[in-house]
Amino acid sequence: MNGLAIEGLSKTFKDQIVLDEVSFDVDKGETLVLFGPSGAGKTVLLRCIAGAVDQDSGTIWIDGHNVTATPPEARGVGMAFQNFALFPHMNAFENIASPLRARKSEPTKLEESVRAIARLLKIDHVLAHAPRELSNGQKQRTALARALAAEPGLLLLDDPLRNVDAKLRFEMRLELPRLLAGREATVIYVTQDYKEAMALGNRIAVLEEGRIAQIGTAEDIYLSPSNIAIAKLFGDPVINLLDVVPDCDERGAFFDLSDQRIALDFLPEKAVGVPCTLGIRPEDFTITKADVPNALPVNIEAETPLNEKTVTLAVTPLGQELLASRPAGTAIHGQDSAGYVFNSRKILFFDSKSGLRMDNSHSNEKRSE
Amino acid sequence: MRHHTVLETWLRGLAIAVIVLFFMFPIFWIVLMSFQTNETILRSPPSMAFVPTISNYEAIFAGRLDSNVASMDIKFLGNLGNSIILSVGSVAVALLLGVPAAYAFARHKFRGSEDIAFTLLSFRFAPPLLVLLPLTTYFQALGIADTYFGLIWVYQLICLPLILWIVRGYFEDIPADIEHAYRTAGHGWFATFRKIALPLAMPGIAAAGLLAFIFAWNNFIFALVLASADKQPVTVGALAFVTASGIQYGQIAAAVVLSIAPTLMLALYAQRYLVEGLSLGAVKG
Amino acid sequence: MNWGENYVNFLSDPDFWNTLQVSLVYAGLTVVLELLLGLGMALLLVRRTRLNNFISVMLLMPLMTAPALAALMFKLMTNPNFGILSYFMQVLGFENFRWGSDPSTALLTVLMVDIWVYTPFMMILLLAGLRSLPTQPFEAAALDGVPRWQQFWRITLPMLMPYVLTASLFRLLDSIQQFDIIYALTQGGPGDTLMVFQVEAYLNFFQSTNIGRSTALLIILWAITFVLSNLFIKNWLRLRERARGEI
Amino acid sequence: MSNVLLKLDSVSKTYRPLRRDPVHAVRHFSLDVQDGQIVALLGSSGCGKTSMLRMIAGFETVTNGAIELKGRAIHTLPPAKRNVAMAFEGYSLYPPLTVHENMALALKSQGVGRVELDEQVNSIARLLEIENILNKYPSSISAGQQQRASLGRALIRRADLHLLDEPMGQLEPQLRAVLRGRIKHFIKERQLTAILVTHDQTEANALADRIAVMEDGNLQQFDTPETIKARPANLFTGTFIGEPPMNIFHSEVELNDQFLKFHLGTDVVLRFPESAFSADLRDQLLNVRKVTLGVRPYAVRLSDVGVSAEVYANQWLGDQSHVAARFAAGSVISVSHDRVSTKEGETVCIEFPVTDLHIFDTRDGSAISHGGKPA
Repeated sequence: MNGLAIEGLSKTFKDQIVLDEVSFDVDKGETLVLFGPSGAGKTVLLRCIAGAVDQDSGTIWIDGHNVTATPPEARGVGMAFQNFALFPHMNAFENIASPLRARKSEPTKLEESVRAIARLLKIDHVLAHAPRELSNGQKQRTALARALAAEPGLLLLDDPLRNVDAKLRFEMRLELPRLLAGREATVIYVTQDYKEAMALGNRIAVLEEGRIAQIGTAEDIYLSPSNIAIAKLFGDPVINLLDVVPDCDERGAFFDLSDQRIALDFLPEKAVGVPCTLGIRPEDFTITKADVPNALPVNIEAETPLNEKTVTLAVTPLGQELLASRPAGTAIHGQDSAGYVFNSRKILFFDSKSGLRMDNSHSNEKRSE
Repeated sequence: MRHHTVLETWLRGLAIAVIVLFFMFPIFWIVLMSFQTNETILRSPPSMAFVPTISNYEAIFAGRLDSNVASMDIKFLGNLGNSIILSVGSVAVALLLGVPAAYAFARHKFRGSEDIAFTLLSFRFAPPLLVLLPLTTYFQALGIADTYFGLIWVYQLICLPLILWIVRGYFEDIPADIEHAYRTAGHGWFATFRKIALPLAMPGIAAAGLLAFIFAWNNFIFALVLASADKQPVTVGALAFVTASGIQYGQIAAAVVLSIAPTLMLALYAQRYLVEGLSLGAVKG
Repeated sequence: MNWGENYVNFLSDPDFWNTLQVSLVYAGLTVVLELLLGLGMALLLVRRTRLNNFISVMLLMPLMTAPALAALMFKLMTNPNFGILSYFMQVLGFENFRWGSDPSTALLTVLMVDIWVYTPFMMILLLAGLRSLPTQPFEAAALDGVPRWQQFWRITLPMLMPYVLTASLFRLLDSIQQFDIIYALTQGGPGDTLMVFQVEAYLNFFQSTNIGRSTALLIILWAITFVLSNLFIKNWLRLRERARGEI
Repeated sequence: MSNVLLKLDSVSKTYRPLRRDPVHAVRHFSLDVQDGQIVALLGSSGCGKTSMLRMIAGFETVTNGAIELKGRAIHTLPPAKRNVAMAFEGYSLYPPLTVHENMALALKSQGVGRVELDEQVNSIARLLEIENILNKYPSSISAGQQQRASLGRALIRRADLHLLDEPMGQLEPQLRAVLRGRIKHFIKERQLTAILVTHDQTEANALADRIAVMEDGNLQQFDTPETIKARPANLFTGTFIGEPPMNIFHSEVELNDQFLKFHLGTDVVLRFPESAFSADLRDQLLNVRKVTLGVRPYAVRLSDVGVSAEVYANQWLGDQSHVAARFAAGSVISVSHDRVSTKEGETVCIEFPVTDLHIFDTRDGSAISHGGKPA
């Protein structure tokens, strides 16, 4: 049985299509991350599931029940909001207790449950505080506690870490999976942060302009994004894109950059002679000396030390900016003039016209005889 | 940090002084008058030196006006009572009808809801007499002419749009997510209205109620057209009182003071709500 | 009787044209004067000092006074026998200044009462508007060395425009229908100097029992307010949309 | 030798709210900014960096101390007389004016001619990629565009000092990366001096020549980005800079069997050969005894030797893995650039290399050593 099933969900606001025939299933106990740029329709989709927004068409099943016409209070979901949406006139305890009160929970049991969940989230010392007296981190935990309090079968989390500081966000990212796993709830998690998406989701559904552009595990999406836009959404620094026309001759597959021939030991058949966009992740570039065979000739423009890695900005003779990243603390050879080498098996080939990734599975490896 | 020249500071001070004088003086003067006898009032040149007397107020509360010519009964206290009944009653009815309607307008956007809200607002802009004159006939037919019920009904023309407009603004300011959160927590829409929307909009409801009370109290034309002598509020009563009492200027002043005192007191007491209500009523929407 | 007769008669009725003229002049003057005065006062009181807050609260009082009673107060103040204002005029050398009972000064008198009652309304709205303006653009202007008059005309006033327009709209619509002050002070007189629409309609209905003419007058008044309010609301919506970034 | 352009001399700011305790937003803050330098004020919200900036601009009075710009004391002058330009965090664009007019207003009131004005506005607009919105009003453009317009309005001015308050917080990550480079280039090319206020260490690292780390109104460290990262002056800077944050353990030092032993709680002991530390440093450590150890997550290694711990999260982020593990002395985070296959619940061994060990005095948080060398 699915924890959640969505079929053909559409929603239009003022002539603008926000959701366009969205369909997907989520297994019971699975965490599905809804990921996409702002305005992709993530939040509206979540609200449709919660019943806070009425869809124009489509069907929603929760735990096998069709809830399309069920009012929000009867859908049995818990939801945490991006801006917390705490009840300002109730203290933290009453906020967390509100789903239990709705279920007419017995007073001693209610008190017990609230305190238990508060302890788990380390907010048991602020239960008597009003929301305005809580720090952002405490507000976020209170909102989460409220969503969890009635142990709903379906948990909707709308970018719950968005408005907390970086440190707490990092801590929560590590802690959340354990917390959720212990409750056996199906979780729909909305975020705009690709790291959160990769870290938290059993699967990720990438939304683009109201449509599901790709759905799969973090690995599927990072290593085989279905189009350029998705490839650009995952990874920091962003993936390098290089427009070339790869070809194949008796010496093997290659493309020309300026007047340099760069050999490829792998090329999808469909890409031969076709304008392609190569997607190369910064971490897949290795910086070498300029005269290393088969290296992309580049001039190094800038080195930016980030925290755990150093990012190098280099420019090809054609003026394309390419970023390479390497673990912090490692040195590079050479000065301004250098070369980028890469493993062509890690290159993503996109059709320049459609932006779609070319399928690697039917690829035909070309080698020099 | 602001940087002003000395001359500028002086000119600002002077301007403020003139403004305060112009707007405060009439109230000050009428209060002064109400504590004087006709003799001191009629002195020329006028002087601030006099022995204050409360005889004017005594006469009004006693309901008897003694002049050197004759003595007559006055029922100004009755007017005060009418004002209270009409204003309180009108506000109560307007709140009862207006608050749920405001919530509906704020939360349930349907085709034309904006137009309906504007139409209701435009009642405020229709000439009152245009509505009142036909009503005189209908009220007679319905048998509610010259009853408190009928008057309170008509007063809704001022109170209801005001409350609707202001309270709607407050409801719209409550983040919809807070209500969504309460509903997904398992509470029905009515519980959400009662436990979330109402308490959070309370300042707005107070502001609107207060403003509606003052507008009802200060209304003149409705009662002038529709109310007979024994249902008249102070605004109409005071005018009649002037005609009736002739040259008893002290008593007239005292009557005016008694009539404006409630709204002024209320205004001073709850000025914050009031300013908020006024600004919202006019600017938001 | 032909139902349109009342309207046709208006064309050749000097009383009607007088009413129209008086109403428009009255409304125009009150709105312009109260707007300028209210804006000036709001600018004077815009800083949130204790004194300024106290003064703006005190200035609420005229607004909370029933207009009919305010008129009564001014009637007492302009009484030729003991009125303090009459006395001031005497001191200033105007021996027989008769305020509301003289056709040449009647308009001035009711204007004064209207200004007294309603300027605080303008002031409060504009003050709320001024105080709700973001402070940061003005910091930027100060840092950029933008002269103060230029700040006012190019930044402050345009940002305040939605408030100015709504405040003016509310006042204009109230003012063209003015009844309380004029009726309580002069009942439309002396002569027909202050015979505005609603007063004329009221007197026609109750004194002359000319119900048809009374209704026709009110319908015309309603048409005027309808046109005015639509004009304003359209402008207002446009401004509001710009303020919300929808254009 | 370069010249000191801006001198902050023991500047303090105290707010005194009615009926509440005074708030010391900035305490005795001293700093010299050289001509042509970009200095970042870095700190979390409420650390006083914005108060400092507003004092330089003239929107807040200085409670104590002096601010000198080009050798003249400016802290008593009105903002208009300071010749300082600022990009505001809240953009603070003039709502009634178009983006073009916003950027042109200051120059216009200085009497710059129309042709030159348009030229300058267009060139800045090109730099910031806002040429297409020059005729729009601030309310009709996105937050990111407003922020760039505000930045443009500040950069277009020829001021002695440019203040940039979180100038890129609203931009899309990709655009931000590009603009950082361009803006730095622009500032350097025109030899402008700029103070950048930010809470984002990446931005400070990328743009600034020197970073001033602030906390609770105090200056914690003022140095180049590299030095701040490699040699944090105290525990605050050490934990504040770096993402994920530095792992921290309180410990007691003991010398025993030619090993320097750090007791983490009762059960865990980290042992390093005595020779990894100089004799002076050893003596100092033994003397202080209670020290706080800091290890950056990417220096923590999962290996066969070391302290054993139970993994509670392993998150793969494409080009790195974050592994969090619990052991008797707390939890530790390790960042690895390769994909780590360890599962949750597994036991692993954690190694803390001495070359990446930061040691702080537990009492006052001051740094004692970095990588075995004295601080």
